[in-house]
Amino acid sequence: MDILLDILSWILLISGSFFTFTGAVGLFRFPDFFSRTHAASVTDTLGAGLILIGLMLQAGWGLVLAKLLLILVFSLLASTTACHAMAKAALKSGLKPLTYSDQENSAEETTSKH
Amino acid sequence: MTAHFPILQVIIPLFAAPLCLFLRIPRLVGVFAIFVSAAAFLISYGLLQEVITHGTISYKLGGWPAPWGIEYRIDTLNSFLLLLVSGVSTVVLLASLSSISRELPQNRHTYFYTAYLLCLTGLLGILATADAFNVFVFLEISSLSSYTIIAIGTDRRALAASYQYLIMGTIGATFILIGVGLMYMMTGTLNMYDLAERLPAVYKSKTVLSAFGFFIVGVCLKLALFPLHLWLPNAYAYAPSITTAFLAATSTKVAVYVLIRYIFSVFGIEFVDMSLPLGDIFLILGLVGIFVASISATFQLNIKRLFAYSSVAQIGYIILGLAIETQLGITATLLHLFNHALMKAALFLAIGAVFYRIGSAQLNHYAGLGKKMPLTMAAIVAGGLSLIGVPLTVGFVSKWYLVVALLDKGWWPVAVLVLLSSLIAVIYVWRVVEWVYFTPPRIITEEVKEAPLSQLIPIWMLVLANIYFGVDTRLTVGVSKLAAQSLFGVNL
Amino acid sequence: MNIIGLYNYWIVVVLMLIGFYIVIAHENLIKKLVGLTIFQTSVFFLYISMGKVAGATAPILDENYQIYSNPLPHVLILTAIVVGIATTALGLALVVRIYEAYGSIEENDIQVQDTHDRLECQLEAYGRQKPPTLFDQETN
Amino acid sequence: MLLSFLALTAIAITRMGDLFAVVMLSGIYSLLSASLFLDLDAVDVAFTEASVGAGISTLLFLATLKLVPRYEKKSRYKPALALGVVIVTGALLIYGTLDMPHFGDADAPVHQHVAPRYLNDSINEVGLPNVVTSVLASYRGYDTLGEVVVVFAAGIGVMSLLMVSQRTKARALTKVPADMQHQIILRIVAKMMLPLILIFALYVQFHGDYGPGGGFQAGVIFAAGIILYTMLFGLSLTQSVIKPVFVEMLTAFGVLLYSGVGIVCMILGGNYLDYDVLSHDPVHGQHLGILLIELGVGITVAAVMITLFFKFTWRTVKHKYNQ
Amino acid sequence: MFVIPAIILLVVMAIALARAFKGPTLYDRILAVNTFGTKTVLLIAIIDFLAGRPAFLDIAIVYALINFISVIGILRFFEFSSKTTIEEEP
Repeated sequence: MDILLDILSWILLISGSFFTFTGAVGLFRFPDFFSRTHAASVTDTLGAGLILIGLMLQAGWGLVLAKLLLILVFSLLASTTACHAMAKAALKSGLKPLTYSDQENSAEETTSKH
Repeated sequence: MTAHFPILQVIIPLFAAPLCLFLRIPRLVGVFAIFVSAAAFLISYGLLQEVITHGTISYKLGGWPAPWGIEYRIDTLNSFLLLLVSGVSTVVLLASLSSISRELPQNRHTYFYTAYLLCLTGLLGILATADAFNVFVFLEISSLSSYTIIAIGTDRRALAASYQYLIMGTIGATFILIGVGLMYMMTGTLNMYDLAERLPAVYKSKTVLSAFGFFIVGVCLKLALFPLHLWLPNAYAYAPSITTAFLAATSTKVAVYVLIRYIFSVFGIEFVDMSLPLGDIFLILGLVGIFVASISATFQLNIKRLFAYSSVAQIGYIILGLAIETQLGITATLLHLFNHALMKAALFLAIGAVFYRIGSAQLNHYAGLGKKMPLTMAAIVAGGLSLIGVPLTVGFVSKWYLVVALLDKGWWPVAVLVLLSSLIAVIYVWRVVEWVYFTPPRIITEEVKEAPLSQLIPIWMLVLANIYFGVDTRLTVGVSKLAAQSLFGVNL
Repeated sequence: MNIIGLYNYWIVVVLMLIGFYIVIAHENLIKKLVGLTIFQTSVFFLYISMGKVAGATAPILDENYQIYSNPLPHVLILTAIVVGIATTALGLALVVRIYEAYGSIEENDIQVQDTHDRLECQLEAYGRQKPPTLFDQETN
Repeated sequence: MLLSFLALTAIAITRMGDLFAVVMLSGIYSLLSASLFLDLDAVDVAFTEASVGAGISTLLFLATLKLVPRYEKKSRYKPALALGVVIVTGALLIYGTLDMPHFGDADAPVHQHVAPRYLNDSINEVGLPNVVTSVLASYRGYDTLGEVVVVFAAGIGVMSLLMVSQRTKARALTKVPADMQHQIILRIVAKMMLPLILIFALYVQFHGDYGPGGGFQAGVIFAAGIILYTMLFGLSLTQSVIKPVFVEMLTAFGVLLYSGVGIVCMILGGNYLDYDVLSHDPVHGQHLGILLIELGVGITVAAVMITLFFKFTWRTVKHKYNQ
Repeated sequence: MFVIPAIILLVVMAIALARAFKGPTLYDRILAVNTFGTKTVLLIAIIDFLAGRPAFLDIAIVYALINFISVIGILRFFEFSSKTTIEEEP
């Protein structure tokens, strides 16, 4: 049972790290702000979630689990909301997303923002 | 109850400061602050008596023994300075009631008194403590509140001056923090007397030398030693008069105390001699400081700025006494500490009284005030004479001791220079006298009356103290000698 | 071995110097305060590094651990952090007021205005007429 | 690794002219240094640095930046003098490091002299597992009192420097719209989080004896919660819940509570801040004393931080709507 | 097993830092700061497990919270001064 938990949490941790990493690559490589927000926030949610769940499996029952849960809730709420608010503020302040005509290779990213 | 005196001294203003916010009625707060300060003064007087008769008092805070807990240790040296600081603070506060109402908007009075009491707390705390880190904490209390009471006035230049002081002061405090940290690193203790025991084992260490360097530079920033004095003239010149009187008389003195305490009681004079030519450095900086600052003073038109520069020069004398590194030299330093505090408090209070009447500290606005405000002007002249070092004033006593100490050490050229520098003091004091007595009054001074009694009394209390201690030197000289002996005694 | 044992401290020293440099070399009042923060934070590192014991854990007692790091530097630094934020807050309040009074937060501009004020007083004292204003002076 | 991040950030800060970016980077700097503190076993310090350096001080800097120009002027000359001073300081420091005990060395004097007693005996003398708390609140409780007074002094300073006139207040009620009105999602989420934050602050306050945390951190977190609310719902609304005068009183009250505990100790026959006498059992007395003074710390810190933020925000209101 | 995620997170933090230095718009910087913060939270959580004392998760919570609040603070900065340029000075 313990072994099973260990393996499971390990898988979660590694995949979480992987997603986080892809997010970072996106944050660095994508052409404009909105696509970068997209990359950062989506992978942030998934990556952070997976890592935290992986840690929870390690923690066992108790206060630690509760705290991890709290962090999870916090980061799910805060990070996504913050990204949303950021994008909104950016849009309002006059920053325009790149469109297809501006640059071909970033079209998919920009259409999927909030 | 007597057993708790060392802590009560600091705790009374500390406890009273937040109470001020609850009182809220400005006038009431002022009276309350006077009583608090007077209580601190009485306690410090009791402490001095106690120390002279029974020797050093040690007080364990929280009941924990020394290197683990924080200790208060009162000996002759700091009880003398405690008396000075709380005494000056009380007298200055007496004058504050009317002076503040002229210089500050009504709604800031409560804040002013609160910050003033906090500043007093900080200064007394630095003096009383025997813990290296506690010094830093209380230094910050006093500094933060003094930035406040400098900037609280209506002059916009006070803001810039206060900011500059904040930056310099914080750099100084951080340097002190580095110094304390390095010392702690090498010895594992923070108590000053424990440090003094454990430092000799690591005297040779480069870290200790570096700690010493940082500490000295940090403290010198606070005490405005010559090349590090840039914050002082502006801060003193544009602050409210009461602030200037209080800070000029106390805050640099407390920094000098810290310097003395560390050089003699913590590091020990042997270490200082062995590692650094500190005496020579202080000698040169002191002398250059005296001359540069005195000459700058002669060119000032703002009378507060003039005397602020003179303060920098006086710090030069104080440091000079320290540079001699003999018992006589220290006696002279301590005497000058005490005496300079008396003179400057009297002078700045008198200037405050003039400001109360004419609303200006420009020397040219003083024209002809000699006839309008004779008592106040007489006080300024008396203070000025004391600065020069005319016999029958305190200034004479301390300069006399300084010169004697210099001659005793065999540094007669320095003694000559000291006497020469007094001549520069004659020049700037004469400039004031000239404007006051020998220039026809201007239109704006026509309706000026003598300063109110509430200000005259404290001013003349200080002036009389100036003269009294200039004639009867038993108390000051006796205590200074005792303190100097005990400082050297520690290392024998 | 000497190098590795002290490497940590050297980085701390470099950080300290960067902070210190910002404080004394920059003209902008806010940037000075940021520099001050960096300077102080680096001093905190100095303290905390000396409290660290290799292989130890945080000084919260627990049956499972034997070696703890030194708690005293932590206590001192807690105090120092608080002092730091207090200083920063006061400094910022001063900056706000300075900007209101001078219309600038560059040290140079402020000094120029101050010197100008003083010169005017000087001229007035010696009975000269008010000169045409050299600078755009904003009072209040 | 983290240290080199730090150095990079610091260098970037020196080079940037946009003060806004500088402030953000200094926020990162604090976060980084807090992680480093954590790595060096200083949990309480990391806690404080995170909440103070990254949180409150960034917010204060931002609040100031609203009122002053955002860009630094390029200075014309190369400050050779400054560089010289810095190099001398650096040389002295490096010179000082040469004889230092090595990093992590368990035989360093620091670990030999005073600290062992804290680690070995505090559990019997004070009775708390968190040694940092017992040293902070009991052995060196007086330093902590000083620290609270420093915070109070800063509060007084800011209050006196940035006073709000009645006129501004009156105007604010009528003219100033609540901020961030269109950020609906943000407002809802923040409303959901606020109780969590406040409860967490209380947890930190009272759990500080056993884990990292204590009055100071709790005060800052509490203040952060209130500040969050203020940022999203506007000053007038917040101040109708929490009266500013009341907050000012609270700043004083915390100090009074702390120093009052000390005075009570004195009346009961102990030394100042000697909690042993508070109860018939010394350890119990220590517990009670530490609880009370931590409460004092928390109250003062929270109240001062809230006041600071209010004052800065009022200034913005004044400048924006008082023409 | 905790080491690998920790290292990856450090790399991610480095990348976010690079983005924060690079800009080019202010919002990019804000985003980078936010990402940096969330990654720090995770890193601290992992370090706690790495050090074997998961009781210190409080700090991670504080980080999450502070990060959120400071991002809001930054955003609000632009609300107030709505006309500020988003592009940096050349």
